[in-house]
Amino acid sequence: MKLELRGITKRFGPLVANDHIDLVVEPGQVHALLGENGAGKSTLMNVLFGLYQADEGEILVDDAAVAFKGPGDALAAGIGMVHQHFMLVPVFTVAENVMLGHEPTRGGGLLDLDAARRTVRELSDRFGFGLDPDAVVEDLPVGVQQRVEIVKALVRDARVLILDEPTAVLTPQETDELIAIMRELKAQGTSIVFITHKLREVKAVADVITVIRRGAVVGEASPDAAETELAAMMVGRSVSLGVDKEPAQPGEVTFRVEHLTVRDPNGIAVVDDVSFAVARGEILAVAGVQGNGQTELSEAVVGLVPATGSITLEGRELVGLSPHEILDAGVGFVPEDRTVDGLVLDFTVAENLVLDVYDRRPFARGIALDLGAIRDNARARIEEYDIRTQGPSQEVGRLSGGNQQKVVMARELSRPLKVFVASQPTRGVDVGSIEFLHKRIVAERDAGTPVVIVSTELDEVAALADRIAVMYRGAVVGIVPADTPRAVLGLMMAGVSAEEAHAQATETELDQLADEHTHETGAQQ
Amino acid sequence: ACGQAPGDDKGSGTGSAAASNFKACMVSDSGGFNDKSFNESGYDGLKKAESDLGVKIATAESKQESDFAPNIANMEQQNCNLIITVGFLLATATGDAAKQHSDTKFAIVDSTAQDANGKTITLDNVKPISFDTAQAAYLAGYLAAGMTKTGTVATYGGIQIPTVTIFMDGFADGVAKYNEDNGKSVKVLGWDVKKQNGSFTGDFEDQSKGQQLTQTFISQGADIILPVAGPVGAGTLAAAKDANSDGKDVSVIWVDSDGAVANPDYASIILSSVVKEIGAAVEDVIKTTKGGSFSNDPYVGTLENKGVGLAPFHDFDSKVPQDLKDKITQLQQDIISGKIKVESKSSPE
Amino acid sequence: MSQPEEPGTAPEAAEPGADLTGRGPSQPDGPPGDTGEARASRALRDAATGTFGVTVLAFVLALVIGALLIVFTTDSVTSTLSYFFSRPGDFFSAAWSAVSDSYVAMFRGSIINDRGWSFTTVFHPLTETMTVATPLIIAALGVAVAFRAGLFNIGAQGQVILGATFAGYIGFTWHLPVVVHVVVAIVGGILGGAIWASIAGVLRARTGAHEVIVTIMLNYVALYFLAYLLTTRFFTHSSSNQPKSPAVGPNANLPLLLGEQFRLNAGFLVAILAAVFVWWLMTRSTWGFRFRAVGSNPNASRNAGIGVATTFIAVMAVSGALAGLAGAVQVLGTEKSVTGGIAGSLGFDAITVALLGRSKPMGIFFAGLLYAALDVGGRSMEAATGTPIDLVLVIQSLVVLFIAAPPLVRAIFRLPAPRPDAKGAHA
Amino acid sequence: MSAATLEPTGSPAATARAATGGKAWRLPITLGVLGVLALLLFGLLPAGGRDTTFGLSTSTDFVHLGPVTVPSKATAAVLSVLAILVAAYAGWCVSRARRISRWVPIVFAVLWVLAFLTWAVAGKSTSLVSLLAGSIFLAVPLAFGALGGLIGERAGVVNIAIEGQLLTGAFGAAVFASIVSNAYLGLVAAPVAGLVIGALLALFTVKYHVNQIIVGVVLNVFAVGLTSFLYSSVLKENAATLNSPPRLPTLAIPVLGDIPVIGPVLFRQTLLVYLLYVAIVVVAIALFRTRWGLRVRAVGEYPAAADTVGIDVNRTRWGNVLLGSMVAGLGGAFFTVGSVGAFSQEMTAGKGYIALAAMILGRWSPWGALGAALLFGFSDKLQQVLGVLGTAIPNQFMLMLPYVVTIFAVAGLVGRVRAPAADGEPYVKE
Ligand SMILES: Nc1ncnc2c1ncn2[C@@H]1O[C@H](COP(=O)(O)OP(=O)(O)OP(=O)(O)O)[C@@H](O)[C@H]1O
Ligand SMILES: Nc1ncnc2c1ncn2[C@@H]1O[C@H](COP(=O)(O)OP(=O)(O)OP(=O)(O)O)[C@@H](O)[C@H]1O
Ligand SMILES: [Mg+2]
Ligand SMILES: [Mg+2]
Repeated sequence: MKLELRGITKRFGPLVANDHIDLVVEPGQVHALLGENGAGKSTLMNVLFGLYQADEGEILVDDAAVAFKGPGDALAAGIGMVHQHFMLVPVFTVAENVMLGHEPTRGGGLLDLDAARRTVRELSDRFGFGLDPDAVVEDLPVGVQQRVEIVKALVRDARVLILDEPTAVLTPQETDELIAIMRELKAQGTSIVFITHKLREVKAVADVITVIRRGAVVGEASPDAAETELAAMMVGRSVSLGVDKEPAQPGEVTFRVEHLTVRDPNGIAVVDDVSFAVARGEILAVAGVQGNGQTELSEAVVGLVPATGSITLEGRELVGLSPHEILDAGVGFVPEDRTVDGLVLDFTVAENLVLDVYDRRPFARGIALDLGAIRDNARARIEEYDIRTQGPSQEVGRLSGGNQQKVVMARELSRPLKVFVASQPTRGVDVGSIEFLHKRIVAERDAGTPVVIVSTELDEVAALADRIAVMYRGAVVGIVPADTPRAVLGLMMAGVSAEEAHAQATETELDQLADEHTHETGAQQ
Repeated sequence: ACGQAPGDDKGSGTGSAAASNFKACMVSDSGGFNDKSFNESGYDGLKKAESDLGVKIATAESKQESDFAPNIANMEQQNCNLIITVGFLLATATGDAAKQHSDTKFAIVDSTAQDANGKTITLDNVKPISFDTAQAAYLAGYLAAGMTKTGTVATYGGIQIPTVTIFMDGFADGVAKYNEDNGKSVKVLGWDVKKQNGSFTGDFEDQSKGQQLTQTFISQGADIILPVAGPVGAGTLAAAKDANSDGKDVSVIWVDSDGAVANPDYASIILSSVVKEIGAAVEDVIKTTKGGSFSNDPYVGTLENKGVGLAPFHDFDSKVPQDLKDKITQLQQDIISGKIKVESKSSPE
Repeated sequence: MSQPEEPGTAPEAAEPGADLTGRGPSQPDGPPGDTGEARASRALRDAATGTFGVTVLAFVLALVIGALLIVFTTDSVTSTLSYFFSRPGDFFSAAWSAVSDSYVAMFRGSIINDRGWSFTTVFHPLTETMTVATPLIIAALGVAVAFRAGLFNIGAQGQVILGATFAGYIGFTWHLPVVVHVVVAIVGGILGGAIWASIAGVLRARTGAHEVIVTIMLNYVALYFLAYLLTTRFFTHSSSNQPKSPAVGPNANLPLLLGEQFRLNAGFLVAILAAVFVWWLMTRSTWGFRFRAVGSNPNASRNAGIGVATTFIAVMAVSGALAGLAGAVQVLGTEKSVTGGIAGSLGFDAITVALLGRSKPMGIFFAGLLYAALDVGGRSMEAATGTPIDLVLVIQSLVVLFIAAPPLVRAIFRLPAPRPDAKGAHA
Repeated sequence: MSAATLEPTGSPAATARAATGGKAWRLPITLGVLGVLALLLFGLLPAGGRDTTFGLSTSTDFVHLGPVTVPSKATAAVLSVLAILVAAYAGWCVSRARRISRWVPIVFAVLWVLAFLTWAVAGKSTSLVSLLAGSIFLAVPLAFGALGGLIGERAGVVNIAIEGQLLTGAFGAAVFASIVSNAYLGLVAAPVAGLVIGALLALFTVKYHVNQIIVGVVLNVFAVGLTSFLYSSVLKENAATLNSPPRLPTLAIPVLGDIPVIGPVLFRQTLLVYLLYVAIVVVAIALFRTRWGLRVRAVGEYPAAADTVGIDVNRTRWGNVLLGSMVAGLGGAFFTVGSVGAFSQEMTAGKGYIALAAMILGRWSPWGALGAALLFGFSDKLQQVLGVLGTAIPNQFMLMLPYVVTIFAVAGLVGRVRAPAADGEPYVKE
């Protein structure tokens, strides 16, 4: 199916999110959309999918103009979409979410849940997603939710598939699987529009690359172009893709986690006797496949889930304190799911930027807020973090995904911290901003703050970590140096101890082994 | 819709009485004019005055207690000659308004004019109209006790307020009198005169509660029930009828108006009614005021002046034994003559 | 802002005023490059389609429907229908006079009596409206505080009752000096309402019990509790069994503002103060920030160190305190003594007023006045023309519905939609 | 991809967030405390030597069971001990990390209430059949109202207007049944009357995005105004033709109706009550087992997600609001043809708000709504029975009973309930 967008313009009030965008997606083509945060990619796709109505322009399917009144029309026309902000019903099971809208029934409108479960298992097995059809979506970590979202889109056999940052929280292996699937679909004649901030992926799979900046197409690029070149085109300046940081100068150890255990209601330890320590001026990255306890570990640190064991910060015990007291003690925290846990979406940018410091100086005097200080702070953060917003008083829910992430990061990094704990700190953030955020995190380290980064993104782990802790089934398999080969890390993420992993990972079989083991892990958890 | 247009001659009233410039107005309490109780009776009296006496009328239905004072004020604005307020809740508002507008006449049903502290005040332009309902309820109690086959009768109210409990007091006392006279021990469910506590539905709206409460009485053996709860009494009628179709023999004593007339469908189970002639009293005060002989003498409806009374037995006429009828007539005489004193905590002062 | 010159982002100057906390999108300024002419014509269109114009039209619409109801239920009009075809003029003149009589009475009863013969009579209606609006505004502020914190306080009714009970009891039992007495009684009312609402807050915070259930139930409990009190000597101070308390002492009265002729009392000032206070609380204080954050996203609030449970309790307490204050004002201002029906339907009307005012103090203030005007005007309409008060309820509810639905009004009058950036955030 | 052949299992995180451990103990502890209280208050402390008599049948029963007379103190003690055992079983389940069957609280409640009754009726007698039948009777409008409410709320439209729907339903049923002199046709008119309010609710909330609560509250006022107005201007004067409907007859179901105790309680009812049974079952199945239900719930939880899979959010909402209002309207028929016959002003007396609470207490599920309605009906009837048996407690406190019981139920047993996430949120597209 050939898809063409002509002169699409979409305004939000005074903001022109899409400015006369033209785009042609040929059948059997993977068309990558690149653009910095807030460039208007998601908006364009939402227009295409019938979620938004364009103010100007038209959509042509196989050269015939179509009018999509809603996603129903787009679906009927054979368009499928993976949404950047998941469109999953939180209280439904995976199977229910996947079947929603085209449910198998057993006559009389009765749902055929078994058929839906089978479908989920089949697809999930095919991609190595390891999805439990009966798991309730809201209980799943975002990475797993991402997989559900992908399965949901694939199950419909769309002829045009829109993938809006499907890989933001996938592991590299899962990403590779997805790329393989995309190739397969492409071979079958499916057209794909692929949005990502990861240039490696673009280069691996795209046939055509269109770059959007500030709502308008700035040009096309070839997949052969160098990553730096692509990055520069997106951002409009040159970007350095690695993080150049000085080696760590670890100081005194001020943050200790000892025998930390978190149990689920059934008494199963999801964080199992975890111990580690982080020194001032050091970054510890926690790597692992989603769902191996990293989420709970980070939540336990801020007191969001009940835990046993001990967490001490500069000698002060944190276990048993309320989140309020823990944040007060100097813990900076970035939750993995920004829209659910990190932001109040209908608060303004300014308000979100002071969400955990609103009641102290300089933002409050007594119980009176100082709106001027809040606004000034917002201006400064917006400037510093390059948050693309119409202003401090815009609602955060109306920012693009990457910019929302920047708001959370800006908030947490701009108050005095004694330890910084961040889950997926650059989820959905564009390369230019990643560069900046990584620099900021390293600067925080260099200022003498112990830093704990939880990330499924091995690139990020490699870029930031001074040491790497690998988690598997709630336990820390080992803590290894930053320069540990990826293959070894991969083995460890599958539960192999550090020594054994090193031993196994001889130069020759490295890649292959790592691949297989990590996939198993994905399937098992 | 194709009728003939009427001629242009204006003014010749078609009604029975000639139009008058006298304006009688009424303010209800928060029960509203369709409360199947004193507001409605008062309103009926007003309407009757309109058609019988040719007076102009205006009404203000209060939805809540804070409406009272403004509603009376609105009536003032309408230049009413006589403002009738219904219910003891309006006592203070009536007192206040009457003090301010000494040239307007007032009448208040079921109460006297009161000052802010609830003390009765006597004003030249206010006529208190109240009813010693206990007297009639006493007869009803005696009747019920004489008619019960199960030896148990019952009564309940909507909310525990004096205009309700005065019925219940009289009823229970009447039963006690019967027991005393005849050496019987007819039980009264739903009201304990001494403790002033008993069964209530909690409001004057929820008929299903009245129906269930009645059902409870019946299952505890009661066969004559006196509901004092305005429209909620309809629940009692329904429950009684249902019980009768299940083979029981339950009857109801209605209150305020003659129940067999008001509820013709249920005439067969309405033994009698404790009638409170509010309508007549209202009409009467309008008539005398219009005629220029308004007086502020309190009117107290009693058996003697037929302001209260026991309604005819209608369908039950043949079933009530003659000696019981005689006995009740005798009681009535004794009450009128003062030989028997019917007292209730809620009797008008 | 980083790139003010970019076309995609609004220039700094176009940012909305200082309202950092304002909820809705409110960009008064047009896009850059607006010509003066375009601006002018847009302004004209906005006047018709804007909030004020639509409010007026909503009113008109409700009154038209009300007029139809009046026409077809007034005997003097319906009687002309029987010979409509032989003399239609009668019908129209009867209809016109019925409707105009009604609405004129309504206006004269609630705003200004142009037929009045003195200052007192001319302005009396307006002051009545203000008097009736007073407790309504205060209670609605309470409902709104909870609402903006994500809690639905359907129990204003019960809290008003408790507020009135406490304030009344202090008012008629204690004997305190001038000023002190009324202040203490008001504080008592505030406490009464706050305590009552806190029950729901604490249960919500500690056990998760849904506040809608608990507050509905507490309404009834409060009602019966007061009914019980009114049977006790302790409360009525008399052996009479009239369920009515004595009047509050002279020092506990809220002073009249315009003298004996008017019922308007200092409660109205209290209402204004309460509105200012709530505005300050919700937009300018850390408490309000916290309330709103929890209301919007309890998860993120908790992650940001805000005690969600304690916030629930605080919100309900503040909300109930305001409802209690409304009860106090009701007793100390106009009613003087406590009776079983002291709360009337205040608690439920307050919900309507709160939401009609979009949960914002200014909005509530005007919504309260509007609601009260309809109420007061409706009563005088009934008195003057005999239009039953029940019909007034119908008209009242239609006015509220239409005012709350500007797009419907626009659709009916075939008005264009307002510019997207000029649209008021409708509830 | 070949490696992933392993059987997928639930991710550990899945369960970790579901709840926190301490919550699980709440039920056994609450039950245990209540059980011990019962043993003390009803079993051990009261003076002995009194008997309690329970009537088990009505005069028309096919099989006539004689009343049961038991020694009050001993029986109450035994029942309390049994209740404590049930609580202990619940505790055992928790300690073994097993799910507590939903029958546990039900069995406990039955034992506890029986113990209470044995104590309260000591020295007297009362009819169990009347108590239970009365509870159902009082629960009928609540259950219908709650059911109608949840049908709308499951699709994300808050229905505060249940009260108005009940009221117009009652009105419509009375008038129509009067005109045609057929109570059954009243049951046809009631949903249609409810629909009037439902259509307005949908129009304003779904189409015009007006705040759902404001519309609900205002429609209640509207319904009161309209029905009261029509009552006083039309019905009152023409009561004989317009407001004296026949009442629904009681229909005994053959065989079932003859089962002792259960028969007269459940199966000698009016058609309206049988319709309630059917409605509960049908809605429960439709909501949780069918395609329609899945879509409705998706719309109520996350309309945008439903939209992206091609479900027409606003059409679904329209449909559900209309359907819900018809169910609630049907419930309104209870007030007139289902009980006393004639309509009177504001006769629903706030039942719509209680129904709203029942809906929430029942966690937006049909069976839950029924349970909550029954709980309320039972405590209301119980309050009346105890009052009639004679008690020193002032009637005002007795009248509080159903409300207080509900508060205890929600705080002690039910705890946190979760509304459909999009409940109250209009669905607006850019
Ligand atoms: N509903 C909305 N209301 C107002 N502005 C919006 C809305 N949705 C998006 N925007 C704005 O439109 C612009 C484009 O947003 P969009 O989500 O399309 O960006 P994106 O390219 O997908 O960015 P990212 O890479 O961060 O996901 C942003 O400035 C955003 O703030
Ligand atoms: N999302 C939530 N919903 C309901 N209750 C919650 C929630 N989060 C926390 N709580 C409960 O709130 C209570 C106190 O929470 P927390 O410890 O965060 O408050 P705090 O920090 O002590 O209060 P404050 O912020 O006022 O100092 C605890 O009982 C906790 O279980
Ligand atoms: Mg995007
Ligand atoms: Mg806190």
